[in-house]
Amino acid sequence: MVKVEFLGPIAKEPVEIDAKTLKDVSEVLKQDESLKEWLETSAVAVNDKLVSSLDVALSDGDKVSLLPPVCGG
Amino acid sequence: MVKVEFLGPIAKEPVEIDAKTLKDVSEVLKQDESLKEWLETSAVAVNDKLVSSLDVALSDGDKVSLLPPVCGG
Amino acid sequence: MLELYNGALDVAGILKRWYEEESKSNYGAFIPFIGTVREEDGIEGLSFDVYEPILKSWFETWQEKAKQKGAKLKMAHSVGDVPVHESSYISAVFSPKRRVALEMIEEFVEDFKASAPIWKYDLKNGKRVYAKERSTKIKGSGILYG
Amino acid sequence: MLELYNGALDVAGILKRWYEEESKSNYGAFIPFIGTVREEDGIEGLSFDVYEPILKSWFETWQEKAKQKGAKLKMAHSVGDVPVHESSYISAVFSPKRRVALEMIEEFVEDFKASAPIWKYDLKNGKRVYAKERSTKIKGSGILYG
Repeated sequence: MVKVEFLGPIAKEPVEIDAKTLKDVSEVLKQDESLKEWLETSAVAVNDKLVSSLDVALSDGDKVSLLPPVCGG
Repeated sequence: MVKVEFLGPIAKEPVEIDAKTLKDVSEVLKQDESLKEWLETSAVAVNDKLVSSLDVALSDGDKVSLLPPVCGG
Repeated sequence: MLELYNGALDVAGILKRWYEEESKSNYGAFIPFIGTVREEDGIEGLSFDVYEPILKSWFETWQEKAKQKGAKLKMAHSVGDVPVHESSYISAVFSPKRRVALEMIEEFVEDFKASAPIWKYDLKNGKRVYAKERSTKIKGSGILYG
Repeated sequence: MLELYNGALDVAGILKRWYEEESKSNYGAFIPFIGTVREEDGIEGLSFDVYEPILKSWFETWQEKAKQKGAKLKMAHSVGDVPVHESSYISAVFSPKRRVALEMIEEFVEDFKASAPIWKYDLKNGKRVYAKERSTKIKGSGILYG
Protein backbone atom coordinates (compact mmCIF):
# COMPACT_ATOMS: atom_id res chain seq x y z
CA MET A 1 0.00 0.00 0.00
CA VAL A 2 1.18 3.53 -0.75
CA LYS A 3 -0.07 6.68 0.95
CA VAL A 4 -1.30 9.52 -1.26
CA GLU A 5 -1.44 12.99 0.24
CA PHE A 6 -3.02 16.13 -1.17
CA LEU A 7 -1.15 19.33 -0.41
CA GLY A 8 -2.24 22.95 -0.04
CA PRO A 9 -5.70 23.88 -1.30
CA ILE A 10 -6.78 20.40 -2.44
CA ALA A 11 -8.29 19.93 1.02
CA LYS A 12 -8.68 16.17 0.90
CA GLU A 13 -7.63 13.62 3.51
CA PRO A 14 -4.77 11.25 2.59
CA VAL A 15 -5.76 7.90 1.05
CA GLU A 16 -4.08 4.47 1.00
CA ILE A 17 -3.83 2.83 -2.41
CA ASP A 18 -2.64 -0.60 -3.52
CA ALA A 19 -0.22 0.37 -6.32
CA LYS A 20 2.96 -0.98 -7.92
CA THR A 21 3.65 2.12 -10.06
CA LEU A 22 2.52 5.74 -10.32
CA LYS A 23 0.40 4.63 -13.28
CA ASP A 24 -1.70 2.54 -10.87
CA VAL A 25 -2.10 5.58 -8.62
CA SER A 26 -3.21 7.63 -11.61
CA GLU A 27 -5.85 5.01 -12.57
CA VAL A 28 -7.34 5.01 -9.08
CA LEU A 29 -7.36 8.81 -8.60
CA LYS A 30 -8.92 9.38 -12.03
CA GLN A 31 -12.05 7.64 -10.77
CA ASP A 32 -12.60 10.52 -8.33
CA GLU A 33 -14.35 13.24 -10.35
CA SER A 34 -13.61 15.89 -7.69
CA LEU A 35 -9.89 15.39 -8.31
CA LYS A 36 -10.03 15.93 -12.10
CA GLU A 37 -8.86 19.54 -12.10
CA TRP A 38 -6.16 18.87 -9.51
CA LEU A 39 -4.73 15.94 -11.48
CA GLU A 40 -4.39 18.21 -14.52
CA THR A 41 -2.60 20.98 -12.64
CA SER A 42 -0.63 19.24 -9.89
CA ALA A 43 2.97 18.13 -9.80
CA VAL A 44 3.79 14.78 -8.16
CA ALA A 45 6.43 13.81 -5.62
CA VAL A 46 7.36 10.32 -4.46
CA ASN A 47 8.88 10.29 -1.00
CA ASP A 48 9.31 14.09 -1.26
CA LYS A 49 11.15 13.99 -4.56
CA LEU A 50 9.42 15.50 -7.62
CA VAL A 51 9.01 13.02 -10.49
CA SER A 52 8.37 13.66 -14.16
CA SER A 53 7.03 10.33 -15.41
CA LEU A 54 4.44 7.73 -14.44
CA ASP A 55 6.98 4.89 -14.88
CA VAL A 56 8.04 5.04 -11.26
CA ALA A 57 7.98 1.77 -9.32
CA LEU A 58 6.44 2.09 -5.87
CA SER A 59 7.12 0.03 -2.75
CA ASP A 60 4.99 -0.64 0.27
CA GLY A 61 4.94 2.44 2.51
CA ASP A 62 5.95 4.93 -0.18
CA LYS A 63 4.45 8.41 0.01
CA VAL A 64 2.97 10.07 -3.09
CA SER A 65 2.21 13.79 -2.84
CA LEU A 66 0.16 16.02 -5.14
CA LEU A 67 1.38 19.63 -5.36
CA PRO A 68 -1.14 22.03 -6.91
CA PRO A 69 -0.06 25.37 -8.48
CA VAL A 70 2.14 27.41 -6.13
CA CYS A 71 2.48 31.05 -5.20
CA GLY A 72 4.99 31.82 -2.48
CA GLY A 73 6.22 35.23 -1.41
CA MET B 1 36.86 84.89 -15.14
CA VAL B 2 35.67 81.32 -14.59
CA LYS B 3 36.71 79.08 -11.71
CA VAL B 4 38.09 75.64 -12.56
CA GLU B 5 38.03 73.01 -9.83
CA PHE B 6 39.66 69.60 -9.80
CA LEU B 7 37.67 66.90 -8.03
CA GLY B 8 38.66 63.71 -6.23
CA PRO B 9 42.19 62.43 -6.73
CA ILE B 10 43.44 65.23 -9.02
CA ALA B 11 44.66 67.01 -5.89
CA LYS B 12 45.11 70.44 -7.40
CA GLU B 13 43.89 73.78 -6.04
CA PRO B 14 41.19 75.57 -8.06
CA VAL B 15 42.36 78.10 -10.67
CA GLU B 16 40.76 81.22 -12.16
CA ILE B 17 40.82 81.41 -15.96
CA ASP B 18 39.79 84.13 -18.38
CA ALA B 19 37.62 82.14 -20.80
CA LYS B 20 34.62 82.71 -23.06
CA THR B 21 34.05 79.01 -23.91
CA LEU B 22 35.14 75.62 -22.68
CA LYS B 23 37.52 75.53 -25.63
CA ASP B 24 39.43 78.41 -24.03
CA VAL B 25 39.59 76.47 -20.77
CA SER B 26 40.92 73.46 -22.64
CA GLU B 27 43.67 75.54 -24.27
CA VAL B 28 44.88 76.91 -20.96
CA LEU B 29 44.77 73.60 -19.06
CA LYS B 30 46.62 71.77 -21.87
CA GLN B 31 49.66 73.92 -21.11
CA ASP B 32 49.96 72.20 -17.70
CA GLU B 33 51.82 68.92 -18.38
CA SER B 34 50.77 67.48 -14.97
CA LEU B 35 47.12 67.64 -16.07
CA LYS B 36 47.59 65.72 -19.35
CA GLU B 37 46.36 62.36 -18.06
CA TRP B 38 43.46 63.93 -16.17
CA LEU B 39 42.27 65.87 -19.23
CA GLU B 40 42.15 62.61 -21.17
CA THR B 41 40.14 60.73 -18.56
CA SER B 42 37.97 63.35 -16.86
CA ALA B 43 34.39 64.37 -17.50
CA VAL B 44 33.51 68.06 -17.34
CA ALA B 45 30.69 69.89 -15.60
CA VAL B 46 29.71 73.53 -15.96
CA ASN B 47 27.90 74.86 -12.90
CA ASP B 48 27.43 71.27 -11.73
CA LYS B 49 25.87 70.04 -14.99
CA LEU B 50 27.83 67.52 -17.06
CA VAL B 51 28.55 68.72 -20.61
CA SER B 52 29.51 66.74 -23.69
CA SER B 53 30.99 69.34 -26.01
CA LEU B 54 33.53 72.18 -25.89
CA ASP B 55 31.09 74.57 -27.58
CA VAL B 56 29.73 75.81 -24.29
CA ALA B 57 29.67 79.56 -23.74
CA LEU B 58 30.92 80.61 -20.31
CA SER B 59 30.02 83.68 -18.29
CA ASP B 60 31.86 85.50 -15.58
CA GLY B 61 31.67 83.51 -12.33
CA ASP B 62 30.86 80.16 -13.94
CA LYS B 63 32.26 77.05 -12.30
CA VAL B 64 33.97 74.37 -14.41
CA SER B 65 34.64 71.03 -12.68
CA LEU B 66 36.85 68.15 -13.78
CA LEU B 67 35.57 64.71 -12.71
CA PRO B 68 38.17 61.94 -13.00
CA PRO B 69 37.18 58.22 -13.27
CA VAL B 70 34.74 57.21 -10.52
CA CYS B 71 34.27 54.19 -8.31
CA GLY B 72 31.51 54.47 -5.73
CA GLY B 73 30.14 51.71 -3.57
CA MET C 1 19.47 29.27 6.37
CA LEU C 2 15.82 28.43 5.65
CA GLU C 3 13.59 29.90 8.33
CA LEU C 4 9.82 29.47 8.67
CA TYR C 5 7.78 31.67 11.01
CA ASN C 6 4.18 31.62 12.11
CA GLY C 7 2.64 34.89 10.91
CA ALA C 8 4.36 38.08 9.74
CA LEU C 9 8.15 38.38 9.63
CA ASP C 10 10.22 40.66 11.87
CA VAL C 11 11.98 42.18 8.86
CA ALA C 12 14.33 44.56 10.69
CA GLY C 13 15.37 41.86 13.16
CA ILE C 14 16.00 39.23 10.50
CA LEU C 15 18.01 41.59 8.26
CA LYS C 16 20.11 42.73 11.22
CA ARG C 17 20.83 39.16 12.29
CA TRP C 18 21.70 37.96 8.76
CA TYR C 19 23.99 40.97 8.19
CA GLU C 20 25.77 40.34 11.49
CA GLU C 21 26.07 36.57 10.89
CA GLU C 22 28.08 37.26 7.72
CA SER C 23 29.93 40.35 8.95
CA LYS C 24 33.31 38.59 8.92
CA SER C 25 32.69 36.36 5.87
CA ASN C 26 34.25 38.91 3.50
CA TYR C 27 31.27 39.19 1.15
CA GLY C 28 31.27 42.47 -0.78
CA ALA C 29 27.60 42.42 -1.77
CA PHE C 30 24.45 41.59 0.21
CA ILE C 31 21.08 41.82 -1.53
CA PRO C 32 17.89 40.99 0.36
CA PHE C 33 14.50 40.84 -1.34
CA ILE C 34 11.57 41.62 0.97
CA GLY C 35 8.00 40.76 -0.05
CA THR C 36 5.20 42.67 1.69
CA VAL C 37 1.45 42.03 1.56
CA ARG C 38 -0.22 44.77 -0.52
CA GLU C 39 -3.61 46.18 0.35
CA GLU C 40 -5.68 45.43 -2.76
CA ASP C 41 -9.04 43.95 -3.76
CA GLY C 42 -10.28 44.51 -0.21
CA ILE C 43 -8.21 41.71 1.31
CA GLU C 44 -7.42 41.69 5.03
CA GLY C 45 -4.20 39.81 4.41
CA LEU C 46 -2.73 36.67 2.89
CA SER C 47 -2.32 33.21 4.32
CA PHE C 48 0.26 30.57 3.40
CA ASP C 49 0.62 26.80 3.47
CA VAL C 50 4.19 25.54 3.20
CA TYR C 51 5.30 21.97 2.46
CA GLU C 52 8.60 21.97 4.27
CA PRO C 53 10.31 18.75 3.07
CA ILE C 54 10.29 19.75 -0.61
CA LEU C 55 10.90 23.44 0.15
CA LYS C 56 14.00 22.37 2.06
CA SER C 57 15.42 20.22 -0.75
CA TRP C 58 14.60 22.93 -3.32
CA PHE C 59 16.46 25.44 -1.15
CA GLU C 60 19.44 23.13 -0.63
CA THR C 61 19.82 22.67 -4.39
CA TRP C 62 19.98 26.44 -4.73
CA GLN C 63 22.44 26.76 -1.85
CA GLU C 64 24.73 24.31 -3.66
CA LYS C 65 24.45 26.37 -6.86
CA ALA C 66 25.28 29.53 -4.89
CA LYS C 67 28.25 27.87 -3.21
CA GLN C 68 29.77 27.04 -6.58
CA LYS C 69 29.85 30.79 -7.29
CA GLY C 70 31.28 31.63 -3.86
CA ALA C 71 27.90 32.96 -2.73
CA LYS C 72 25.43 32.14 0.05
CA LEU C 73 21.61 32.29 0.25
CA LYS C 74 19.28 32.86 3.19
CA MET C 75 15.51 32.72 3.18
CA ALA C 76 12.63 33.34 5.59
CA HIS C 77 8.93 32.76 4.91
CA SER C 78 5.67 33.02 6.81
CA VAL C 79 3.28 30.16 7.53
CA GLY C 80 -0.37 31.04 8.22
CA ASP C 81 -1.89 34.54 8.23
CA VAL C 82 -0.06 37.76 7.40
CA PRO C 83 -2.02 41.07 7.52
CA VAL C 84 -1.71 43.75 4.81
CA HIS C 85 1.41 45.97 5.07
CA GLU C 86 3.29 43.18 6.88
CA SER C 87 5.96 41.03 5.20
CA SER C 88 5.80 37.32 4.44
CA TYR C 89 9.01 36.66 2.52
CA ILE C 90 12.70 37.57 2.68
CA SER C 91 15.41 36.00 0.61
CA ALA C 92 18.98 37.22 0.42
CA VAL C 93 22.20 36.54 -1.41
CA PHE C 94 25.68 37.26 -0.11
CA SER C 95 28.52 37.22 -2.63
CA PRO C 96 32.07 38.48 -2.96
CA LYS C 97 31.14 40.40 -6.13
CA ARG C 98 28.10 42.44 -7.09
CA ARG C 99 27.45 40.89 -10.52
CA VAL C 100 26.98 37.39 -9.08
CA ALA C 101 24.69 38.79 -6.37
CA LEU C 102 22.55 40.85 -8.78
CA GLU C 103 22.07 37.93 -11.15
CA MET C 104 21.46 35.37 -8.43
CA ILE C 105 18.82 37.30 -6.48
CA GLU C 106 16.79 37.68 -9.66
CA GLU C 107 17.07 34.02 -10.70
CA PHE C 108 16.44 32.82 -7.17
CA VAL C 109 13.32 34.93 -6.63
CA GLU C 110 11.87 33.96 -10.03
CA ASP C 111 12.49 30.25 -9.46
CA PHE C 112 11.07 30.60 -5.96
CA LYS C 113 7.86 31.99 -7.46
CA ALA C 114 7.66 29.15 -10.01
CA SER C 115 8.78 26.19 -7.91
CA ALA C 116 8.68 26.62 -4.13
CA PRO C 117 5.92 24.44 -2.63
CA ILE C 118 3.98 27.27 -0.98
CA TRP C 119 0.28 27.99 -1.43
CA LYS C 120 -1.24 31.42 -1.07
CA TYR C 121 -4.75 32.34 0.06
CA ASP C 122 -6.50 35.72 0.16
CA LEU C 123 -8.05 36.57 3.52
CA LYS C 124 -11.36 38.18 2.64
CA ASN C 125 -14.37 38.62 4.90
CA GLY C 126 -12.69 36.27 7.33
CA LYS C 127 -12.43 33.52 4.70
CA ARG C 128 -9.35 31.85 3.21
CA VAL C 129 -9.60 31.78 -0.62
CA TYR C 130 -6.94 29.97 -2.70
CA ALA C 131 -5.17 32.49 -4.99
CA LYS C 132 -5.66 30.20 -7.97
CA GLU C 133 -5.30 32.84 -10.71
CA ARG C 134 -1.92 34.05 -9.38
CA SER C 135 -0.52 30.54 -8.89
CA THR C 136 1.91 28.73 -11.17
CA LYS C 137 1.96 25.05 -12.10
CA ILE C 138 5.19 23.41 -10.99
CA LYS C 139 7.24 22.11 -13.97
CA GLY C 140 6.06 18.61 -14.88
CA SER C 141 2.54 19.08 -13.54
CA GLY C 142 -0.32 17.00 -14.90
CA ILE C 143 1.36 13.59 -15.26
CA LEU C 144 -1.30 11.84 -13.18
CA TYR C 145 -3.92 13.06 -15.61
CA GLY C 146 -2.17 11.68 -18.73
CA MET D 1 16.37 59.96 0.18
CA LEU D 2 20.08 60.51 -0.48
CA GLU D 3 22.04 60.23 2.74
CA LEU D 4 25.77 60.80 3.21
CA TYR D 5 27.57 59.69 6.39
CA ASN D 6 31.05 60.22 7.69
CA GLY D 7 32.64 56.77 7.96
CA ALA D 8 30.96 53.35 7.95
CA LEU D 9 27.20 52.96 7.63
CA ASP D 10 24.89 51.68 10.38
CA VAL D 11 23.38 49.08 8.02
CA ALA D 12 20.84 47.53 10.40
CA GLY D 13 19.64 50.94 11.56
CA ILE D 14 19.29 52.37 8.05
CA LEU D 15 17.44 49.30 6.72
CA LYS D 16 15.07 49.32 9.68
CA ARG D 17 14.31 53.02 9.25
CA TRP D 18 13.78 52.78 5.48
CA TYR D 19 11.50 49.75 5.89
CA GLU D 20 9.44 51.55 8.53
CA GLU D 21 9.27 54.80 6.53
CA GLU D 22 7.52 52.93 3.70
CA SER D 23 5.53 50.50 5.83
CA LYS D 24 2.20 52.06 4.84
CA SER D 25 3.11 52.97 1.24
CA ASN D 26 1.72 49.70 -0.12
CA TYR D 27 4.89 48.60 -1.91
CA GLY D 28 5.02 44.83 -2.45
CA ALA D 29 8.75 44.56 -3.05
CA PHE D 30 11.72 46.12 -1.27
CA ILE D 31 15.24 45.32 -2.48
CA PRO D 32 18.26 46.87 -0.79
CA PHE D 33 21.79 46.42 -2.11
CA ILE D 34 24.49 46.62 0.57
CA GLY D 35 28.15 47.09 -0.38
CA THR D 36 30.75 46.02 2.19
CA VAL D 37 34.51 46.63 2.17
CA ARG D 38 36.30 43.34 1.44
CA GLU D 39 39.58 42.42 3.08
CA GLU D 40 41.93 41.98 0.11
CA ASP D 41 45.38 43.02 -1.07
CA GLY D 42 46.32 43.86 2.51
CA ILE D 43 44.18 47.00 2.66
CA GLU D 44 43.05 48.41 6.00
CA GLY D 45 39.93 49.87 4.43
CA LEU D 46 38.65 52.17 1.71
CA SER D 47 38.18 55.91 1.69
CA PHE D 48 35.73 57.95 -0.39
CA ASP D 49 35.45 61.47 -1.79
CA VAL D 50 31.93 62.46 -2.83
CA TYR D 51 30.94 65.43 -4.96
CA GLU D 52 27.50 66.09 -3.57
CA PRO D 53 25.95 68.59 -6.07
CA ILE D 54 26.28 66.26 -9.07
CA LEU D 55 25.54 63.13 -7.02
CA LYS D 56 22.32 64.78 -5.95
CA SER D 57 21.18 65.68 -9.46
CA TRP D 58 22.17 62.20 -10.74
CA PHE D 59 20.08 60.68 -7.94
CA GLU D 60 17.11 62.98 -8.60
CA THR D 61 17.07 61.97 -12.26
CA TRP D 62 16.87 58.33 -11.16
CA GLN D 63 14.17 59.13 -8.61
CA GLU D 64 12.08 60.65 -11.40
CA LYS D 65 12.62 57.53 -13.53
CA ALA D 66 11.56 55.34 -10.59
CA LYS D 67 8.47 57.46 -9.95
CA GLN D 68 7.27 56.91 -13.51
CA LYS D 69 7.19 53.19 -12.74
CA GLY D 70 5.46 53.68 -9.40
CA ALA D 71 8.70 52.94 -7.55
CA LYS D 72 10.93 54.80 -5.08
CA LEU D 73 14.70 54.81 -4.50
CA LYS D 74 16.77 55.43 -1.38
CA MET D 75 20.52 55.62 -1.09
CA ALA D 76 23.18 56.02 1.60
CA HIS D 77 26.93 56.37 1.08
CA SER D 78 30.00 56.89 3.21
CA VAL D 79 32.37 59.84 3.00
CA GLY D 80 35.92 59.34 4.28
CA ASP D 81 37.38 56.16 5.75
CA VAL D 82 35.57 52.82 6.06
CA PRO D 83 37.45 49.85 7.60
CA VAL D 84 37.34 46.34 6.09
CA HIS D 85 34.18 44.34 6.90
CA GLU D 86 32.20 47.56 7.34
CA SER D 87 29.72 48.86 4.75
CA SER D 88 30.01 52.01 2.65
CA TYR D 89 26.98 51.84 0.35
CA ILE D 90 23.30 50.99 0.51
CA SER D 91 20.79 51.61 -2.22
CA ALA D 92 17.24 50.35 -2.25
CA VAL D 93 14.22 50.22 -4.47
CA PHE D 94 10.60 50.00 -3.31
CA SER D 95 8.00 49.02 -5.89
CA PRO D 96 4.46 47.66 -6.04
CA LYS D 97 5.64 44.71 -8.14
CA ARG D 98 8.71 42.50 -7.98
CA ARG D 99 9.70 42.66 -11.69
CA VAL D 100 10.10 46.44 -11.64
CA ALA D 101 12.11 46.21 -8.41
CA LEU D 102 14.42 43.44 -9.66
CA GLU D 103 15.17 45.25 -12.91
CA MET D 104 15.57 48.66 -11.32
CA ILE D 105 17.98 47.65 -8.56
CA GLU D 106 20.29 46.12 -11.17
CA GLU D 107 20.17 49.12 -13.54
CA PHE D 108 20.50 51.58 -10.68
CA VAL D 109 23.53 49.88 -9.11
CA GLU D 110 25.28 49.51 -12.48
CA ASP D 111 24.68 53.15 -13.43
CA PHE D 112 25.78 54.18 -9.94
CA LYS D 113 29.09 52.39 -10.52
CA ALA D 114 29.56 54.03 -13.92
CA SER D 115 28.32 57.55 -13.20
CA ALA D 116 28.08 58.58 -9.55
CA PRO D 117 30.75 61.23 -8.75
CA ILE D 118 32.47 59.27 -5.99
CA TRP D 119 36.17 58.49 -5.81
CA LYS D 120 37.61 55.49 -4.04
CA TYR D 121 40.98 55.12 -2.34
CA ASP D 122 42.65 52.08 -0.82
CA LEU D 123 43.89 52.60 2.73
CA LYS D 124 47.24 50.83 2.81
CA ASN D 125 50.03 51.33 5.32
CA GLY D 126 48.20 54.41 6.54
CA LYS D 127 48.21 55.93 3.03
CA ARG D 128 45.30 56.86 0.75
CA VAL D 129 45.88 55.47 -2.77
CA TYR D 130 43.44 56.30 -5.61
CA ALA D 131 41.84 53.06 -6.90
CA LYS D 132 42.62 54.04 -10.48
CA GLU D 133 42.46 50.56 -12.00
CA ARG D 134 38.96 49.90 -10.63
CA SER D 135 37.58 53.30 -11.63
CA THR D 136 35.40 54.05 -14.64
CA LYS D 137 35.49 57.11 -16.89
CA ILE D 138 32.19 58.99 -16.78
CA LYS D 139 30.46 59.04 -20.19
CA GLY D 140 31.75 61.93 -22.26
CA SER D 141 35.16 62.07 -20.54
CA GLY D 142 38.15 63.51 -22.34
CA ILE D 143 36.57 66.48 -24.13
CA LEU D 144 39.08 68.96 -22.66
CA TYR D 145 41.88 66.93 -24.21
CA GLY D 146 40.39 66.96 -27.73
